[in-house]
Amino acid sequence: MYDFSQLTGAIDAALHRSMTPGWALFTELVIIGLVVLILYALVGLFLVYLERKVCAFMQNRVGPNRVGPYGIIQTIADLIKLLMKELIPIARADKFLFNLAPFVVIIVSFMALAAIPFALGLQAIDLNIGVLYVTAVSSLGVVGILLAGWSSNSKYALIGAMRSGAQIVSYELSVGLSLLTVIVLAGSMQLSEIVASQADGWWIFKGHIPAFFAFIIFVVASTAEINRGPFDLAEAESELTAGFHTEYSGIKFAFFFLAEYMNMFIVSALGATLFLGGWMPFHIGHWEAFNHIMDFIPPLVWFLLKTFFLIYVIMWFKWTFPRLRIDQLLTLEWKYLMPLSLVNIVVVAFITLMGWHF
Amino acid sequence: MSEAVIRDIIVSESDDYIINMGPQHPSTHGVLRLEVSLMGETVKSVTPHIGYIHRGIEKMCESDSYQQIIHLTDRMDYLSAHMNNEAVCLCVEQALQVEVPERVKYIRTILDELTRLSSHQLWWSAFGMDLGALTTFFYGLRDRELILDIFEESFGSRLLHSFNTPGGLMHDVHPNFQKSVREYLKYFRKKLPEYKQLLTDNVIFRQRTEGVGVMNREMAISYGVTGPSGRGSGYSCDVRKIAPYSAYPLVQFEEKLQTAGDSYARYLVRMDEMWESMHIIDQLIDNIPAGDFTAKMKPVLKLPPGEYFQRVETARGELDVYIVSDGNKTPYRMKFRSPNFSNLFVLNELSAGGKIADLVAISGSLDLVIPDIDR
Amino acid sequence: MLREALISLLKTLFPDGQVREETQYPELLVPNTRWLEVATTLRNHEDLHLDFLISLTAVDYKDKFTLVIHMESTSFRHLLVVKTDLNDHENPVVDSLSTLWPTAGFHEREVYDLFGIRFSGHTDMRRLFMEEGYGFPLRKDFSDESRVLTLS
Amino acid sequence: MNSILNYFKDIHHAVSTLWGGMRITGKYFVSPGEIVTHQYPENRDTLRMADRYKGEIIMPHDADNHHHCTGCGICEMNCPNGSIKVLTDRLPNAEGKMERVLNQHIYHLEMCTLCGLCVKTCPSGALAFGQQFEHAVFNRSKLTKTLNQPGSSLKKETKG
Repeated sequence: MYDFSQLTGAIDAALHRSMTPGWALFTELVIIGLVVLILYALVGLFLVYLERKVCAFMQNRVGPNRVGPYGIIQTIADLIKLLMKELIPIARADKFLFNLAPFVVIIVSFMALAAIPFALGLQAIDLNIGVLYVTAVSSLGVVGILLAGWSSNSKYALIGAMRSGAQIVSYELSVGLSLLTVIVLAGSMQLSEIVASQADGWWIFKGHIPAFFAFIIFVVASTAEINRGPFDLAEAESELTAGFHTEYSGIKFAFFFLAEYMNMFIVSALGATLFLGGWMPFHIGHWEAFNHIMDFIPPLVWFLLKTFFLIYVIMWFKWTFPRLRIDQLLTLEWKYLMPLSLVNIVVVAFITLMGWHF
Repeated sequence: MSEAVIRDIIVSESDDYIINMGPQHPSTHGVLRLEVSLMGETVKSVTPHIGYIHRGIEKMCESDSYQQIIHLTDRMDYLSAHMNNEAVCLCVEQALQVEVPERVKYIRTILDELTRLSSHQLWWSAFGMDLGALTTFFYGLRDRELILDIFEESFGSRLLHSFNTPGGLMHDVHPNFQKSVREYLKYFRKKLPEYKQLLTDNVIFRQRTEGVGVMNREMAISYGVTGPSGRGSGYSCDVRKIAPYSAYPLVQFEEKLQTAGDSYARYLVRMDEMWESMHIIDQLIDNIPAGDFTAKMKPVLKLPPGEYFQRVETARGELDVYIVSDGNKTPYRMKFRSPNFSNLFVLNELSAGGKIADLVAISGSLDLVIPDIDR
Repeated sequence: MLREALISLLKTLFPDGQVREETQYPELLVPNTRWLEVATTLRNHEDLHLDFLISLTAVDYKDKFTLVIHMESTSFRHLLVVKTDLNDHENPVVDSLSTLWPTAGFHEREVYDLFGIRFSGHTDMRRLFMEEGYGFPLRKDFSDESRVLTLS
Repeated sequence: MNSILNYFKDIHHAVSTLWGGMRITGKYFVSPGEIVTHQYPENRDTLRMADRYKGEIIMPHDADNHHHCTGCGICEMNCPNGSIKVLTDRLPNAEGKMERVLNQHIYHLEMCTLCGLCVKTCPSGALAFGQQFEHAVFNRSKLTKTLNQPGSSLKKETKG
């Protein structure tokens, strides 16, 4: 299994030889920034295209197929269109906050992307409190949404922002608790450690019942946290026209739009890393031949396969279910997901103590 | 116009938190402005403002001959265009005591039920879309498109086909009309259970509609709410049963009633009515009698002086045509009692106290078509 | 309830009103002063029980207005037409029935908007479509400046 | 105890109904055969509208530029929207008798609601429905058409 840290180590050594350590560190930071930026744009644009294609096939349509072969360049065309669109200044809006909100949302999803382990050693930053860092950063997103809702001086936006504020804050709990289950099983919060601990089997299998429940709660709660699927109350088009980003136009709207898709990618990447073994290939017990074949698929592809499977499930939710009302949404969280995840934590703690997990 | 007048139109003098849903709004299905005064998420009161699509049909009817009125009544409730025309034609035929050939009665009833089916399909797709299930819109319209193809094959246009004319039909149906209708029924009988699986049983949908906008039978009668919306609260108001016309006396069908009176009950009534419509078409499509498609009519129709009243069941309720004639070739006064006009004004009573999301669910379950309100 | 029984009951209940039988549905013509009182008895009388107000409209006979109501009873399924003449053509006023049937309130607002007939005792006597000061379009003597429509 | 039982029962019921809905969209996701999209501008040459399709009103002319319109104006009277204007003039015919001949049959497509009364009431069946439906133009004057082609004349009925 190729270890990317050899590559990064070689680059680091080359840089240190050619320039002073301060400059070397600076160029490394610039390289990482560029790589993550390119990754951000690529994955974001591809996800928008994927969503439109998946939704089209589910609705007996063909989806974008005019711009470029099979419509691949459609999203780039959309981005250029949004870039050229005029940024309509809103009368009596709080100018500074109005322009700050999209950047807050984008930067937050940017920071969360840094901690995701794509392959062995291919990780922008490997904090030993990886999971805590990601949940903490992603909960900042709600600040950007509230800012957008309040500062665009429109009633629809304000109601949309209030709704999504209540929704994201309350679903943080279930997401946190379901991630906690795997941390208790794996024993550490460092993402590369967690992936390493799944070498002999993914946590969803090794942790059997509690891990499976935690996985289900995680998928439901994270769909709610990124304002998608049956929980997209913030921009419920049939009620509030477009919720908190009603008044945004041009590139500012593109930021919100892209950030929503990147949040979806981050959430499914997190789910894949913790529950489905990140870039670990799929091994079944002692079937050496089967495991050997599985190793042929490079770990990066394994990681992307699992993430895009989760993304497909989240899209599947959105295009099938009607929307929940705000009070039903909160009752679902406080009366169903919260008790279940609390019980789940107790069960998994008991199982790890007794050592009954595999 | 003075400042006060403008002020009164746009915002009534109250310091509530008022948002305008409409006239250009995704969930009002037409140009209707709902002035919603809110307290946080809960709706305090809803004041509908109508008139954005008022064309003065009743005034225009006073200067059109009876054949020319047909192209106006098409444009009232465009989803049950055929029933509107049939109401005027039946009223004129009743005034002139003209006996319409059997073939015309059969074809008119089949077209009534096909239009009701296509209207319920569009209602189902728009209702699902209002509540957030965007895929239902495409499934509903995919099946509705095939009905519109049948219409286009026989009458040349899909929705407003002005096919009825006093005395019978404009021209005969297409030779393979019966074959395509039979094929369509076989196709749609396989698709309707999917609607039930996708939306009717869906737990989120039931939570969104059960117990929302409850209307008891007395409120339905006193507000004059007819059609599937009225039948959702147990008020049996089906004109096809009370005063049968065309070929309805020859057909066996039940009037679907629910008693709960909430949005889910109104939803179930319309879903059952889709099955009933197909059942009615089944009984008629195989034995359409031969014969000519119109009775012998003079080119210029002069109704004998007097008043004539005709009741018809459209997809949304009871449409009544009231003609006052003074003997010359244009009616002296023509009044249409449109079902949506009465169905709309119960909205405030139902949605006060609910959430904004409930307001959208209730107005979706009432299935309002705005040109029918303003005429 | 059979047609003859209905007509005889109407004659007994309203001696000062004229009942016509030759029309499609029985018609009752009442003086406009007793309009609300007649409507109340029609609605609450246990044999009549006309609780479904189908439609309320007006007809402009150039020298007078005639207010026409179609009512049906949901229990006995009989239909009755009630009419009254308003001879004052300039600003006719009549009692409002919105207290008996809520739907009557909106029909009356539409009749006010199109004919200019005011209804006393109506809670929200505003026009439905146009703003105040505009003419009353459905009157026979209405002429619109844009001359879109020339009455023959 | 049974409150906990039906707590889990309605979770189970909820999940099964949700899964029922997802099965439908999943089924359509994997069945491209059901796709109903028509690629309109590309399939223009193969697209054939129903032969009774009411696209616009036309006056059919036969091979040697004859039409059937006698200029009587019944269609103009019957049209509810006033979208037909028949201009006629009196010209001596073969036997020298003055006769009404059609000069121009003006048809305003922008006012026509395709109700079909003109086609139905025309005594000589001169009007018919065309299947052309692409009527978009850049200025309104193009929508006012003259139905009878230049140099066309009434088709003489060969008596006997």
